[in-house]
Amino acid sequence: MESIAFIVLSILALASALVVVLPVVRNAVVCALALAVNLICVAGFFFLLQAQFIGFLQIIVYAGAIMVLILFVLMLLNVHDERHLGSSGFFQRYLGPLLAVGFVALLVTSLVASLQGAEFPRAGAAYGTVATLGQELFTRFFYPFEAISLLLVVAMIGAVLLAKRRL
Amino acid sequence: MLISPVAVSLYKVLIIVNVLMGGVAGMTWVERRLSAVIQYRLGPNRVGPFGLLQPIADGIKFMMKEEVVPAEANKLIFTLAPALSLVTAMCAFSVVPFGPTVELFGREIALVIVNVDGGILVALAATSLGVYGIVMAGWSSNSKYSLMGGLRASAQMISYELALLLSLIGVVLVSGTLRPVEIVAQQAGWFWNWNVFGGWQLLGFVIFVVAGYAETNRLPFDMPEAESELVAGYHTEYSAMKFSMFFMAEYINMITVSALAVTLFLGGYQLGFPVPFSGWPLWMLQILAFVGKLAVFLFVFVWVRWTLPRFRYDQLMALGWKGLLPLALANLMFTALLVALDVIKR
Amino acid sequence: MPLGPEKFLILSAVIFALGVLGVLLRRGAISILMSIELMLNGANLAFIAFARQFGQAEGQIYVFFIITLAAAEAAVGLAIVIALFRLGDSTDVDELSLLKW
Amino acid sequence: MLNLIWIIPLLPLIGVAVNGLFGRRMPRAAVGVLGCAVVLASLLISFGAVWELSQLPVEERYHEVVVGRWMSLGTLVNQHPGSSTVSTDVHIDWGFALDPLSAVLLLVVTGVGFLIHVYSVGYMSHERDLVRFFVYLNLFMAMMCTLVLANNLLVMFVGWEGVGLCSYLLIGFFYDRPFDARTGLSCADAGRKAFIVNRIGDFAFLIGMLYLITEFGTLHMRTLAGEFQHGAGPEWLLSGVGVLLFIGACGKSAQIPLYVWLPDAMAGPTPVSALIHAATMVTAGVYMVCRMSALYSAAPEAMAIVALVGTATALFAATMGLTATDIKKVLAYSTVSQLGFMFAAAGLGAYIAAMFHLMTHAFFKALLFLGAGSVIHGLHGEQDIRRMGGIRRKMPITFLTFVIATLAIAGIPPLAGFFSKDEILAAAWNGGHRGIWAALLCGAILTAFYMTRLTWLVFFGSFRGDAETLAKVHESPRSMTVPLMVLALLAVTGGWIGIPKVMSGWVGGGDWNRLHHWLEPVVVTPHAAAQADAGHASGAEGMLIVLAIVVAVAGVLMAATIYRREGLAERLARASGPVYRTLRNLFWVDELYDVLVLRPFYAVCRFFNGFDRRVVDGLVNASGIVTELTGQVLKLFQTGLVRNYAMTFLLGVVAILFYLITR
Repeated sequence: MESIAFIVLSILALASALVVVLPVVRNAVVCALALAVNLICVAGFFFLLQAQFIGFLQIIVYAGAIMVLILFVLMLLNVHDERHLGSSGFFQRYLGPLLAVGFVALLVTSLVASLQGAEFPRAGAAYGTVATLGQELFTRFFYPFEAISLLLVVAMIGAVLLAKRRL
Repeated sequence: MLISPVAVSLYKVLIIVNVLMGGVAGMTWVERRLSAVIQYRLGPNRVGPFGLLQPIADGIKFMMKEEVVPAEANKLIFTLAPALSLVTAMCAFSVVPFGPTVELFGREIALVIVNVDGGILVALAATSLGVYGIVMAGWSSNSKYSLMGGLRASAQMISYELALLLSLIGVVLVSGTLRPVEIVAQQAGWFWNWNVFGGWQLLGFVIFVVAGYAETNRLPFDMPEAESELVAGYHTEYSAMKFSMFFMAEYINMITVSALAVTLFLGGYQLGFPVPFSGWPLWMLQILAFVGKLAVFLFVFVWVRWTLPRFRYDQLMALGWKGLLPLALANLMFTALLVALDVIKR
Repeated sequence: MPLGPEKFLILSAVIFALGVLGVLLRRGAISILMSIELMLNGANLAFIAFARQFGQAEGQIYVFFIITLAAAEAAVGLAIVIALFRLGDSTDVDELSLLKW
Repeated sequence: MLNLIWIIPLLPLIGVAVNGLFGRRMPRAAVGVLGCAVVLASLLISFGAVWELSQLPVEERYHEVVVGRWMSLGTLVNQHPGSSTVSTDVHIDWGFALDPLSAVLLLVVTGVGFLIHVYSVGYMSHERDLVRFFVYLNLFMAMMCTLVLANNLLVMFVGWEGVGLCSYLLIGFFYDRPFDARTGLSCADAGRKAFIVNRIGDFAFLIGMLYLITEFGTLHMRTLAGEFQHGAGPEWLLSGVGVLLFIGACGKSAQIPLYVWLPDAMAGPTPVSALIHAATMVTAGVYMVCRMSALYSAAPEAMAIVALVGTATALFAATMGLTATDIKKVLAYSTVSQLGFMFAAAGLGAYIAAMFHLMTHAFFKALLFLGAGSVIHGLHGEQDIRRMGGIRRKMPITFLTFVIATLAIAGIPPLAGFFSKDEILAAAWNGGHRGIWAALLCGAILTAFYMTRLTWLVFFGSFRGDAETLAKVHESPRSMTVPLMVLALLAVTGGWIGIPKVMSGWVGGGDWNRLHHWLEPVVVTPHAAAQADAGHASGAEGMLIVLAIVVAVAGVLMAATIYRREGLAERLARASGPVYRTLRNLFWVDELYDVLVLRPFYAVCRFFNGFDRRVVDGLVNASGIVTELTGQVLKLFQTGLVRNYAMTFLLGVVAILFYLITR
């Protein structure tokens, strides 16, 4: 059951990621929608990994807010076509994929070497629940939490300053 | 096999989907009849007694109509959009408990489809994904009216989702859990145990309802489909069954928001007063209570639609960001204070 | 086929690498932003997988922070893109090469 | 009151703060009143504290107030050869202590200080920068009290440096005026000279302190004294530290070879000369040596050096005083000479005599300076004694008090100077140091001579300036004459607390040497001096006293005889020829320093200037050029294209990953 879900989700995730990335698809809105699919797939992985709360968060915040924002801007600027943009630079086009493949190859070899055949241990009942995470977040990670909320405020003000025509 | 847990879940899904569809059909009739009452006219009364068969006639009409797809539209997305709208609308209902755990066929069956940790989040996730249907529809139609509608819808839904979420957190604070089942269970007994009274969540309730209206794109917040400005907003280019799916999605959203409001603030299926009996008469009564509360909400939805005028777009945004959001924050802080001071016992 | 960390990590590496490729190959500023989100997702997946493997909440907390960070990043990034678009009527990053020498 | 001693240094600081911040917006009178009031408050608290101290039994006369921890310096581990390892927790407190020794100086400082503050109100009344003057003066009082009351050497050093700073500020008070025609110094230069010469001494002081703290782990003076008395610490260290501290004292107290700044310090306003450069600050060196009497008593070599330098200074400065023509410079050389007397006494182990002379000197030298100031004030700024004379009738109070002070410093009984100077001479004789005794006796004759010369030239004979100035000569205002009178009283009676046993025996009294008994428990006298003191024959002492009186009277009469006759002094000067020229030019010491120190220093500076410009700057410029060239090459990589950067980034990541995995 879980493996089937994993296989289906991986195929979906990889396919949507390819749509986002490959310059074959020149339509930015399609890319954004593909990215949304990818985000939801990743949320699915989170559910598989019993991180329900983070999964919901991924959908609500990432897919539901951030991606909608991106879509909104795409539609606002109406730059749904990248056709007029010429091909990318020489280095990026040829060396880039090579390096990316090298990156994956390096990681995969090391991961396979060290983790092959490992299985997930049984998770405790409290693992990944809202209560557990909240407990951690408001005790051990309290200062980072406050810092990140400050960051959000700063980002919000900065975004308004940047994007607004007249203040 | 027929009553294995998976099968039982499937039965529940089937029942709920059908009930929801039926509810939508009923709602269309109710809406038309009620609007007629409000506007001093008769409304549909030819098909069947009191026009009760009108929805079926409408359904047949939608299915028989020609599907028109604009030539420059993005076909895939254009087709996916209404389906997505409908599916997300229904998903949100899955965490709403419409009754207590009952004894049926010798096993315990919880009258809720999914009961997971963080259940409210499921509803929120589904709602937040609902934006995509509208955005996709608006964009893929390749029409300026649709695009404007889609833009407005996404901005509006993101803005009001904040207030919605924050008003929910008040309830979560009071009950200390994200599971709707437990939230409802805590509101048992007399009606002053309901969160709206016992949890001091009257303000949160009002914010939730207002934001809910905005989330469902109903009047007075129906900017995305403002007929006089945008023809029909994001579904201008839609016709036939695709159009009807948007239509159904809207009504299901109404039902879901109402159900959530009932569940979280008004005690869900709880009767509001103790009764001396238990067993099947009780849970039957409780399901009826749930449906009754829902009906009141839906009635108000319709009432409001045919009574209030539409906001201007900037007023709508101002209300969301400058009115509801600060109010929701204030409500949250107030609630947190009450909980911290043990005024509200959990 | 029992699930192990290995598959998730490989998947996360691939998603991350695809994000990197997107940054390198795409020219639209918003597309690059989206590719960055993809990279973040790859990293998030790895975090969650490790958290599951070691049964600790830290990984999930980090992902929580990363998601918040991504929200901030998207907000500021999109604001910059809008400002740039107003300036040059384009989101092509290759045209934004004024700050050299 | 004893617990309030920490307030004594703090009170003048209030004056500093208020006058410094708001003084320019306050009425001038208020500035002066506030400046005096804070010092008066300090004086009253000092009186109270000393009174309480004197009521305690002798062995308990030590009171310490620790305000707070200043610094913690960790743990000092000392490996003593042959014994176990000792670790001490090293820390320094803001601590103040009152004991009989500091009580003497405290009373002198606050008392004379207060009188001089009052005097300043009148003397500086026409000065534009009155506020600045009082701020500096109050700051000086605060620092001086810190120095006196410090319970450890570092806090003392704070006061030590603080008074040095105030001295610098006040010498250069008239920073825009020229000062000395011969050397071409301006007032600001004089201040700088004082400051720099003092730096040399302070540096030695600091090194001495560092030696002490690394050896003993504390700078607390009482603790240190205990250690010294128990024979702790190697002898070379004690001698070395003694010499180093004494070099510090030389700088502060203007002893050979660091005395050159004091005559030039006369560039400051006269009250400053009286307070800082005669009565209090310059005696800080003597005070410090007496404070550290335990150290010096354990280091005979250091003591010998102190005694020799003191004696030499006493004689040498006195000769320079013979020919000076500036009224304040005569007094300045006199001060140097008298300080030499004090150091000679301290070096001989007669710490009590040193402190005694310090105290009486503070009275009569302050009086002399204030009298000189009064004369200068009356003559509208004239300082050259060759253009004075015969003004005794026009300034009767000044004249009278000045004469009293002159007789006191000359050593005529029963004035203050007689007793203290006699005690020093007796100590030299009894210690068996006949050479020192003879030198000091010569110094005493010279002192009597040049002081009489000064008095005669200023107040007797006929006026040698122009008639216009003469017409305007007037007695000083009340605020100036009253301090003069008070100080004159002190100059007369100040010595009576230390009347030697022998003399009281002559008139049938008991032991009237109060000061001796007061200070005895505090100072540590070396064995030799103690024995000499105990075993001295009263017959010899009586002879000495008579001799001292004879010498003083002879000096006075000699000067009076020479300067009564017009032209005799000039003829004598011409007859002595080179001797006179040598004295007149102050042994060419300033010129000697110029050749020995300044010229080589400037040469080295010129060399380093060139080195800095060519080599160092060249290196800096070369690094700049290299950087620029590198940048010219590297800028080619800065394409401004974001994706190029991302590409490079990825390259780096893959490389690092490769390294990490294949390592």
